[in-house]
Amino acid sequence: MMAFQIPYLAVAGLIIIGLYAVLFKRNLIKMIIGITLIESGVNLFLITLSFREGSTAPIYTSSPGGPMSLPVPQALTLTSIVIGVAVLALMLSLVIHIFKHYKTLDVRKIREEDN
Amino acid sequence: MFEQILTHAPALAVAIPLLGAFLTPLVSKINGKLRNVFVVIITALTSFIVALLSYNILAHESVKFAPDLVKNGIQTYIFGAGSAGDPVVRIVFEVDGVNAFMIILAAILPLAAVIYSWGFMKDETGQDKYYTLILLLTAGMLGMMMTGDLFNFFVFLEITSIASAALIAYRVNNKFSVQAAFKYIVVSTIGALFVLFAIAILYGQYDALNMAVIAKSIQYGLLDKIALILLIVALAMKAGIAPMHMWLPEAYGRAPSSVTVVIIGTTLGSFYGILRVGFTIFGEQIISESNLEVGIALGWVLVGLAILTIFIGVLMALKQNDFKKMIGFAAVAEIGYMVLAFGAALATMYQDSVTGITGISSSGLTALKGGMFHILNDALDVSLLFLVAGAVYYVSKESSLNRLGGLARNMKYTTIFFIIGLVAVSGLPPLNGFASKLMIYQSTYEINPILAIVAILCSILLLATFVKVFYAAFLGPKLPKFENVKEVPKSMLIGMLVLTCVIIFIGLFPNLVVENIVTPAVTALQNASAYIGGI
Amino acid sequence: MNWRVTAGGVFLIIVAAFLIYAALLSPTFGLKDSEGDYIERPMDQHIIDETQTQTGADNGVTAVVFDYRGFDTLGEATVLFTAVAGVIIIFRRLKK
Amino acid sequence: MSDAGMSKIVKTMTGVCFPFILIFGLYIIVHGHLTPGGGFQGGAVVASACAMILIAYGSIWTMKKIKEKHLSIFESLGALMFISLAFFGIFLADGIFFDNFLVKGAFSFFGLFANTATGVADINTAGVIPLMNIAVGLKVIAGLFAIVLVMAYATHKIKEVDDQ
Repeated sequence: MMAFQIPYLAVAGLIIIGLYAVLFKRNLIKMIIGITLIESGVNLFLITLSFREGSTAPIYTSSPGGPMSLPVPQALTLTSIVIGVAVLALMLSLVIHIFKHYKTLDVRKIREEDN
Repeated sequence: MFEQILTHAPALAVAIPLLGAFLTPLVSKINGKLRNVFVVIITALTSFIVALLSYNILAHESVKFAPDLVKNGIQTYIFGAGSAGDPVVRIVFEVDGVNAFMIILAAILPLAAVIYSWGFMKDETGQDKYYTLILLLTAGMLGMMMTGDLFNFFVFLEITSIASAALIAYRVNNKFSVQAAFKYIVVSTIGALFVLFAIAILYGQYDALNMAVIAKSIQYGLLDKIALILLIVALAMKAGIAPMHMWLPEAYGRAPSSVTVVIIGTTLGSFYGILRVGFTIFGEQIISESNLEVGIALGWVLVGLAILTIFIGVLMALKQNDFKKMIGFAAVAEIGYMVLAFGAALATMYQDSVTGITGISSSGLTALKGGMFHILNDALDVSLLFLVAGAVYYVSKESSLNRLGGLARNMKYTTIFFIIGLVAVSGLPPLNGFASKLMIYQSTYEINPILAIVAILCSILLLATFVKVFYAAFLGPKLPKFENVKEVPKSMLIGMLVLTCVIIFIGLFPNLVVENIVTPAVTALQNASAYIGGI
Repeated sequence: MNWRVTAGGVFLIIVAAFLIYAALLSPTFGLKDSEGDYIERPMDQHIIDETQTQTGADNGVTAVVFDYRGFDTLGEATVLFTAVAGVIIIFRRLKK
Repeated sequence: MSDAGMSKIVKTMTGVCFPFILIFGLYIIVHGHLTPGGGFQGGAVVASACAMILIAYGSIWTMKKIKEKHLSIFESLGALMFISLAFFGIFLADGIFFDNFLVKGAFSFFGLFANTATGVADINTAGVIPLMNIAVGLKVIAGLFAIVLVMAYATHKIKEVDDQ
């Protein structure tokens, strides 16, 4: 039972690593990498839910037959990936502007300069 | 005519601002003025449809335009189903009393913001994208407040957070606004990802994304409880409840005022999400016999958080020197009052000794009504104050209170609007803030007098803060650098006037509003089984 | 150890415990129960069975994306549109 | 990456590869309802081809050829096409927003060519789905390329300020 839950544990691991990066890393780019890691974890979770043992992709063109994996989580993952790209683009542009103003990406130095 | 519009109203309310947003870049190629007119028309049309939809749901059976559409107080709209329908597979908009109440907000705030922007944004660059983003924000807010599908809720949540982050950073040459926008997007993205994770957990359990279907089949197992906690914590993060409120004053304070008004709406959209999750999806489980103690404990936790939120908001507002950040902290305190009301209502749950049925006591019911009413009032009052702060910034290009003074002589109307906002937000009679806060004080006093005393004290402190601001910015000696300031352009005055009219109307006829809008919303909020039966 | 690190660490540990717990409780990977039968998934099975007759698409995922959950895709396209508008507004020229 | 672009070898190879990537991306968009893929995926492929050109030739050169304003109009057009396809569903009898109206038999060209076997299907099936794929594809190409272009151009400007 436990051994089959490894993909879910990978999900938990990815999210924890990402959260660690967001909370403890001082570089803004590394924080953004952390957020994308959390997002990959959630996407992996969705796609894991869609898998049926021994199944093929839910596409009828030249399908070999047999059980098909679930289509809805795959569609949700697709949506969530595009949303992730959009958020990433906006965050990176904001970081470019922060760099323009402060000439650094270190959170501590930014905080020092504000005070 | 009305009936045809009403049939598609839930879809149109989201689709028309979206269509407007997609058209705005093309229209602004032609002419800047034409674009402004176009955006105002689109927003007004959206508000009209929303008002019609809301009226049709909340009004009494005999005066409805299309009574057939509303079954049991709920109008459903199944996307792409034709006449066959299969609501379980497709995306469903399910508009009940709570939604009809919330979308009234979403109809008023963007309209005021767009009219206000006409004058406020006159000299800025990038206006076409600005109006596009405002319309997208409106669409996202309306979608969030009407959808009956969990994943759809997540999508609209992301639309609002991306659009707000871009608009908070509108003044890119100010380093603080870029920083505030970055903070906002980090917090809201993490929140939204945890919302998605919780949705995935629920999907994995019940193979459904529809809120009503999940609510019907939910078993309240351990995994469901984890999903519940993740959802509520993540949405509370986005709604600005302490201790996760730090982004809110920054974001509210640094965004252009007209944007802040719409962002207030999206914040309350997240708050609506908490209500929907707590009262509908998990509603029958939380308000049930077996979980009575858990529910009461949850209520007290919420009360504690609310008191913390009010304290932090009021105390930080007292020591703020920046006009808009101060109003931002006041907004945090106001959110605390709403949480206080809902927490108090949960804390009064009891089990009837005769019938064995559990429910919320009568004072809890008053608290629910007060909290619901306060959502509307808070949004209007705080928005009006932000618009006044924006007007002050517009004429003086100053936001620090130390460098302002004597504006009342040259800006008569703005001063009047500020006084109205001040009286309303600090809960003085006769305006709307008093009506809802009185209900909250009354109900919390019956539960525990200390709570009511704390709430009243904080309200008085809030009043003191705003009176201080009034003296600093509007009264006092006329400063030489503000010798030549003029009243703000007419469109900005009209924007403020829209909100003021609604505030005065609610202040004069609170019973009318409570009976016709708030009570149906509270009834719908408690009635999870009707929502489930809507599918 | 300042308070930020401590609070962050506590928060991280709580979330980690939550997630690992959730991972162990999740539906079995591969969706088979202990007897080797598939766990029932009525909504998805309905889509797999009906996608060709209802939408005419051979690709089940595209059928979900554009037909069954088409409104989500409108939202998704809007998110991208929002991001483009946001990036352009952030990098706009500040002077007329 | 210097602003004048990369070496001549890279530029030539980019020119050779670009049409193939373009065709592959368009194939993914158009066959979205039959094979794995769709508007978003194919759009991302084409946009990455455009990003390749941006890297090879530098942002100044690319900005001279195409401005983000034009890309933003293309994106608006794609989004408009998508939402109008959704709106058409309302106007037909008994319709509803996002109705797949072409499948219902009113227009036989894009109708439901019942091919319930697991073989190979025709491209003109699935009603509005292929049209929506094309609309979304257009939108994603323009959108992603606009994002990359604007960010590349802006960072180049920052570098210029630093050098002074």
